Amino acid sequence: MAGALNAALRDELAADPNVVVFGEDVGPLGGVFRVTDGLHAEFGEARVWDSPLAESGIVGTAIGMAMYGLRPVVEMQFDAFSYPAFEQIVSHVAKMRNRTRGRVTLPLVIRIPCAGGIGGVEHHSDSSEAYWTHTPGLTVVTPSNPADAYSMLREAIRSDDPVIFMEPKSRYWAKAAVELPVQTEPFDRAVVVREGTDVTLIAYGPTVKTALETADLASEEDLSVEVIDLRSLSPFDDETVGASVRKTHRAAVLHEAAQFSGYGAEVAARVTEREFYHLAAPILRITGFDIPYPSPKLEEFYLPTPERILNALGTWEWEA
Amino acid sequence: MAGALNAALRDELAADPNVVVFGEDVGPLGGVFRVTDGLHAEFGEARVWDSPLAESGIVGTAIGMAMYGLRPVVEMQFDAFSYPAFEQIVSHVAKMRNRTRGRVTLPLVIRIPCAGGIGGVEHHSDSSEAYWTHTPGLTVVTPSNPADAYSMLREAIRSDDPVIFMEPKSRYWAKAAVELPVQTEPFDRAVVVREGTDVTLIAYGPTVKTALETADLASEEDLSVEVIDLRSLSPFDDETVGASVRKTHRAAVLHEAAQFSGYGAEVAARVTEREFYHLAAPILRITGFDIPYPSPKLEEFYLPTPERILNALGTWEWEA
Amino acid sequence: MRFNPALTSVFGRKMVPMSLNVETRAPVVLPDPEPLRLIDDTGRAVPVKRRQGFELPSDERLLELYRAMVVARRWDTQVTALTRQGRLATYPSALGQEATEIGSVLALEKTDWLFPTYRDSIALMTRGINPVEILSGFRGDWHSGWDPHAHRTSTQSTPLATQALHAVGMGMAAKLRGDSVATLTFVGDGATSEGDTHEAFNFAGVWQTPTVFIIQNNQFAISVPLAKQTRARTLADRAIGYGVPGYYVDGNDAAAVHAIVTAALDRARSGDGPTIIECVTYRIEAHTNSDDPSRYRSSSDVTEWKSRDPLERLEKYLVSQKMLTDAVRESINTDAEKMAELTRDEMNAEVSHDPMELFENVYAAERPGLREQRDFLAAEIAAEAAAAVGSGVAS
Amino acid sequence: MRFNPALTSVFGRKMVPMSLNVETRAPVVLPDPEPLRLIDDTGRAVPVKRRQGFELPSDERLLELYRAMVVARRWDTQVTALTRQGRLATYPSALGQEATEIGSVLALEKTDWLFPTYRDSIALMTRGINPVEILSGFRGDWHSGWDPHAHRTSTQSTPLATQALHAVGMGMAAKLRGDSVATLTFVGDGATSEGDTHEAFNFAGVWQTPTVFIIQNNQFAISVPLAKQTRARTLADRAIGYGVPGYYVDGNDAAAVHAIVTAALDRARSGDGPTIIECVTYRIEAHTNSDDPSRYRSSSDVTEWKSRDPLERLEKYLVSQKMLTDAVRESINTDAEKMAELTRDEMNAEVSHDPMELFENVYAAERPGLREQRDFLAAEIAAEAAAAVGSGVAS
Ligand SMILES: Cc1ncc(C[n+]2csc(CCOP(=O)(O)OP(=O)(O)O)c2C)c(N)n1
Ligand SMILES: Cc1ncc(C[n+]2csc(CCOP(=O)(O)OP(=O)(O)O)c2C)c(N)n1
Ligand SMILES: [Mg+2]
Ligand SMILES: [Mg+2]
Repeated sequence: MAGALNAALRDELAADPNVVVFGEDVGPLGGVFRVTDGLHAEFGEARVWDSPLAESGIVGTAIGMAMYGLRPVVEMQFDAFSYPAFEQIVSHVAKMRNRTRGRVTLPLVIRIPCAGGIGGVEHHSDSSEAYWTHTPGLTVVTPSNPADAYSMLREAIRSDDPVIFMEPKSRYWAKAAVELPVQTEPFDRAVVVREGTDVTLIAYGPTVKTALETADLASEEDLSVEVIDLRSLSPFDDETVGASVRKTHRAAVLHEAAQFSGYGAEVAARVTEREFYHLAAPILRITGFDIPYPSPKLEEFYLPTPERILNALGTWEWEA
Repeated sequence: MAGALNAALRDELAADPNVVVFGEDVGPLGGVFRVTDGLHAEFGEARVWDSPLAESGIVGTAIGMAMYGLRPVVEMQFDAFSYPAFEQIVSHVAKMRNRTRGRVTLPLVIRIPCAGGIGGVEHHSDSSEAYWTHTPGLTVVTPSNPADAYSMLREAIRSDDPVIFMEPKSRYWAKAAVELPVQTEPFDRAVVVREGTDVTLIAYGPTVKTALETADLASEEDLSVEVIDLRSLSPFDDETVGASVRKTHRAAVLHEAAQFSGYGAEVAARVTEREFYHLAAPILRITGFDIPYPSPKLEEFYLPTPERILNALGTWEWEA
Repeated sequence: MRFNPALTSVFGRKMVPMSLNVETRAPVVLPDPEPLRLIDDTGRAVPVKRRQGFELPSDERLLELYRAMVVARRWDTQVTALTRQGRLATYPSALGQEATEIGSVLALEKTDWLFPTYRDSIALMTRGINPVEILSGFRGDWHSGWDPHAHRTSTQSTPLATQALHAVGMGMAAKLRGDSVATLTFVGDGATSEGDTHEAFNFAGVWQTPTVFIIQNNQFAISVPLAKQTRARTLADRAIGYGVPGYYVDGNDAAAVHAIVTAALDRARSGDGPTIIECVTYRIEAHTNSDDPSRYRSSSDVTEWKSRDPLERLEKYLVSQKMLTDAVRESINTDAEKMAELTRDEMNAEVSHDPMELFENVYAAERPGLREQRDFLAAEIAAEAAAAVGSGVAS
Repeated sequence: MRFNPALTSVFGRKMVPMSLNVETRAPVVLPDPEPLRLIDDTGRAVPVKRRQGFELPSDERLLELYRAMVVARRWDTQVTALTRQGRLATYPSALGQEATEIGSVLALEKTDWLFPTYRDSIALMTRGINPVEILSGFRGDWHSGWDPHAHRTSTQSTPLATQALHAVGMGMAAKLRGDSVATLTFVGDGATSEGDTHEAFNFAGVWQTPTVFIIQNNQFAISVPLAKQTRARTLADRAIGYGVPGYYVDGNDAAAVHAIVTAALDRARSGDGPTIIECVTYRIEAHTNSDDPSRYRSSSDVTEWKSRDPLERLEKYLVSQKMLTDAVRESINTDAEKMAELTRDEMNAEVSHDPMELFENVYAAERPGLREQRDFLAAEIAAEAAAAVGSGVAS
């Protein structure tokens, strides 16, 4: 997936001279995950460069550039290191268009390697999506596979809305036989990545893989699981998710982030609001625990596994 | 309510020499809402003082003080101005105890005047609670009346856990005939502030008053509304809320913050998970819209009103 | 887009990670601890040898500055009065700070960009933005009232110091495109304590952006005096830490402010990088109308600063130069009164607000979820209107 | 709690918001652009007149420093080897930075507090923290392994620059209590660009906290060289902007680092406020084991810096002073090998992890919601264990 993201950046840099890429270590090093590998050499210091080490500075200057007509793509090195930029993102990136009655457009992309599962030490495995999805004015998307990574990143760069682009770290090394360039569904559409009839698993980013594995496991037990990859967290595709739930009557939402006040709460609340009379059971949330993300030796106990998900589905009352 | 908060600070400063109060304008001015009025004169510069203007600095230094055994109470001037401190709060305040296996205790209180309804210009009416409630390690509480304001603030200062103490700005001028000192319920308990049988309104902070007004209005239409004041947002009192919902079978949650991924989603999701088979209808969320908080002339259209709430309750299917 | 061909190395500097030799980094010039003044507080031109190499602006230019300052003060006073009358939700006055505000803003070219704060309304007015567009935010109509692109002026930033980074970013964009555009931003003395101010100074220094920072040191951050914000000799001294030229200026001397900002903007546009300028002035009014300065400063301080009034100083000088004839005075006063009247009229006029606009411009893209909420509000308003008609409340 | 009686005005300074007179603020002393060295890179003592008033530590002290540096390097090398063998998840080495790390940490009193970063493991080891307690975070057992109160040493901060504010806050607390306690924090060259570094310098300056900041300038922030972090002549120059003494020091000269940090800590404990010290050194190893420095620097740079090795320099000096006898060398090597062996043994030992601890210490107070989650995990683990037994997978 890192390669697909790299290709998307390269192709947008080539297609649009307004695109610039900067941040910490994105230049000669090519980023700590090599997503910007080779771009500095290919496009030069005026298009791809290393900034001083300061996230508020990175986002704040990107705002000024975007106001001037550039399309900056900046990188926060890990979720937790986007927090120094929180004020610039929430008070300006999200609000500038509305504040100015549409006169100022901020076409910028904030790339954030997100979530865990890679044995990272403290602060390297946070899942910050709920902070962003709760902030009106932001578009928040996350790919789960290389084809989407490529297509969605290009779409994000071309979007006139600022986009928080969350890249699941555990999927960086995912390979897929995909011919680039590729164009997948527009990113505000969720996609049914596996059809099923008994249960809908609503997943995104790193948990899509887990959901698919769960579906495999479930099929051995004759449980037919439908898996949805949300792709966009904000906006939320009510249509696709609603249709699935009306078919299966049961749903669970998966994420790595802590459960309390997490993104899964929104999914459960809104789907319940809309499909209450279609639901045979409450929507389950199978997520991280309400604790700080654990250190590497313990993360296996924290992350939702197919077994845990299957067990959770078993707690529902099922008619015989 | 500002007076009750002031009294709580005064009484804690007097009771415990480890308590210190600092932040922007909390000294001679007494804070922009006068919550620290007179404390600088009474306790002197070594207990109550004006810091440089930098929120990350305020929270970051409070952490160091708390590690040394002080009990700092700091003020963020408005919700939106806590954002520069986001990293210190999320990556340190919330995590220090867990990181150190309980060896470091951070008894500090971060006071945040919150929410709107006071005709404030941009950035002065945000509701930031969902950012904090999603962060494991933080305790998040909010009083809705002077007695709770007094009692809960003293409890927060005495807590060994760091507390985000959210003060609804629109209630600062609320008066109540209450004799201080007063001790109300411990702050992890929600309180049924009005009993009813048909619907449970789950409110907190500024919306408790709205909920009570709604109950009045509803009673004219023969609808019996129970109102719960959550008081603590994290932890959440499942017991009190669950008992009410099992009685009324219908609930709605109210807040000023934007709805998407807001705190109301957690309330709706968890109560539904636990009480699904007791619910006659989906839990409704009557909240702010998914837009930046509006400017003064338009906030009346944004904030949930008793009429809007009653109308929303009317959208449920009711058996005749 | 054109890219500046000289920018094969945007950052200008050789990378010298190896060296302990300080010569390879920027040289140090400490700001002069004597504040730059070109006209002293008695209204006399300062001797050339004390002008730190800056030239007194021409008499014509000074008269222009004076005119703008008089108009600005009249306007500011008018707006404060309107606020007392309840026409505005809040208004942060810049009374007493006219030399810094006007001296700076009149140094800008049309093509330059300004990144102001809530304090800088008179600068915006002087830049030609319509008063009602400036004040619609403080009246509470909408967060910001003008088209930033039309006036090359960003919104009045409330989150302190954040705008300084926007100015640096836009400066960088202009530099990357090879445009001869400078950016100027105001930062309060209190706001210099924020991390964003540091990051802005530092990014500007490293990237050598065409950015002029005006630290508007009006001695207070709401109630907190400068001594509690910094232990430095001057705020301008901070420039040393960024390898950027720093200046310490009498912010009540419009001539000095204008000369130095003009020079800094020229440097910026010529590719010579950023400048940090501290202008020392004083906030005569309360922080905003809801502030009570008697809690934290004595009125004698204010009286003393009133005696250093920036308008009087320039007036005395212009009188001594015989530039201020009665006719000129009259025309200036007429301008000032006209602007005040226009503002009164506009601010007293009824404005209608369309609640449906709440849902516009949150995103460029359409969002079904938001459309639902808009429809909900529209239905609510329609139902209320119908009910009101039904119950005979409205005609 | 005792409050320092001298603190009726904590902040020491008269408030002078009125004055344009710079004399009333702190005086300016620019850091000497010639890095402070007491022993030059050939191992000779620097002439007194170039010592900027600092005295060479005693030969006994220097030997102590040397011993600690040798142990530290052996240890650091051992840990890097263990990391390559997969025993640690990651390890940021301080190889080549021993003079700054050890010179600083050995200047601390037991009662002082240290606020380190991920880079400063050898400093912690030297401060007496058990190796396995230091490394348990990097091994991935738990975020932090020691009791900060027992060692008066905070956790190794990963979010850059954040710990500097903790150091200032604790210094303030000690000052408020009237305790003679100083705080010392390490900040990387890259981390100086963060807003928090600025806020920490500024709060320390205004509050005059007993805090010593060591800017450990190892020339790189991962791949980014210093020239892209600052345009200033030195990072120490930043001190000017805070009215705080700043020093520019050869960070490969343990004698110089130790002398200046000792003096700064003394000043701090005597109530004379903070000091900012830039130590110029070089990161010889990769940023961490997962880094690839060949992408951004040439190996000849590394070779050149190896020739400025801090251990060799001190060794030469001590040899010239006849302090390093064969017996001493042997005892030092024995110490070093012992520490390496202890670390190998401890890091190779199996550790057990209790997943139930995940739910401990998130809060001091009990939380029913968290208890439910703990019970859930306990049940899951029990069920798995039972299933494994049932299916015969486990014995
Ligand atoms: C990040 C942030 N924190 C706090 C505030 C609240 N606030 C508004 S103005 C002000 C004082 C600013 O002082 P200064 O920078 O000197 O500017 P002045 O008002 O004197 O022009 C404060 C604390 C804010 N707007 N933004
Ligand atoms: C706030 C924050 N942003 C980014 C990072 C990721 N990161 C870890 S180390 C590092 C480089 C730090 O360089 P420097 O401060 O010079 O310290 P050194 O590693 O050289 O000791 C970066 C960018 C982080 N840890 N924290
Ligand atoms: Mg000010
Ligand atoms: Mg470094």
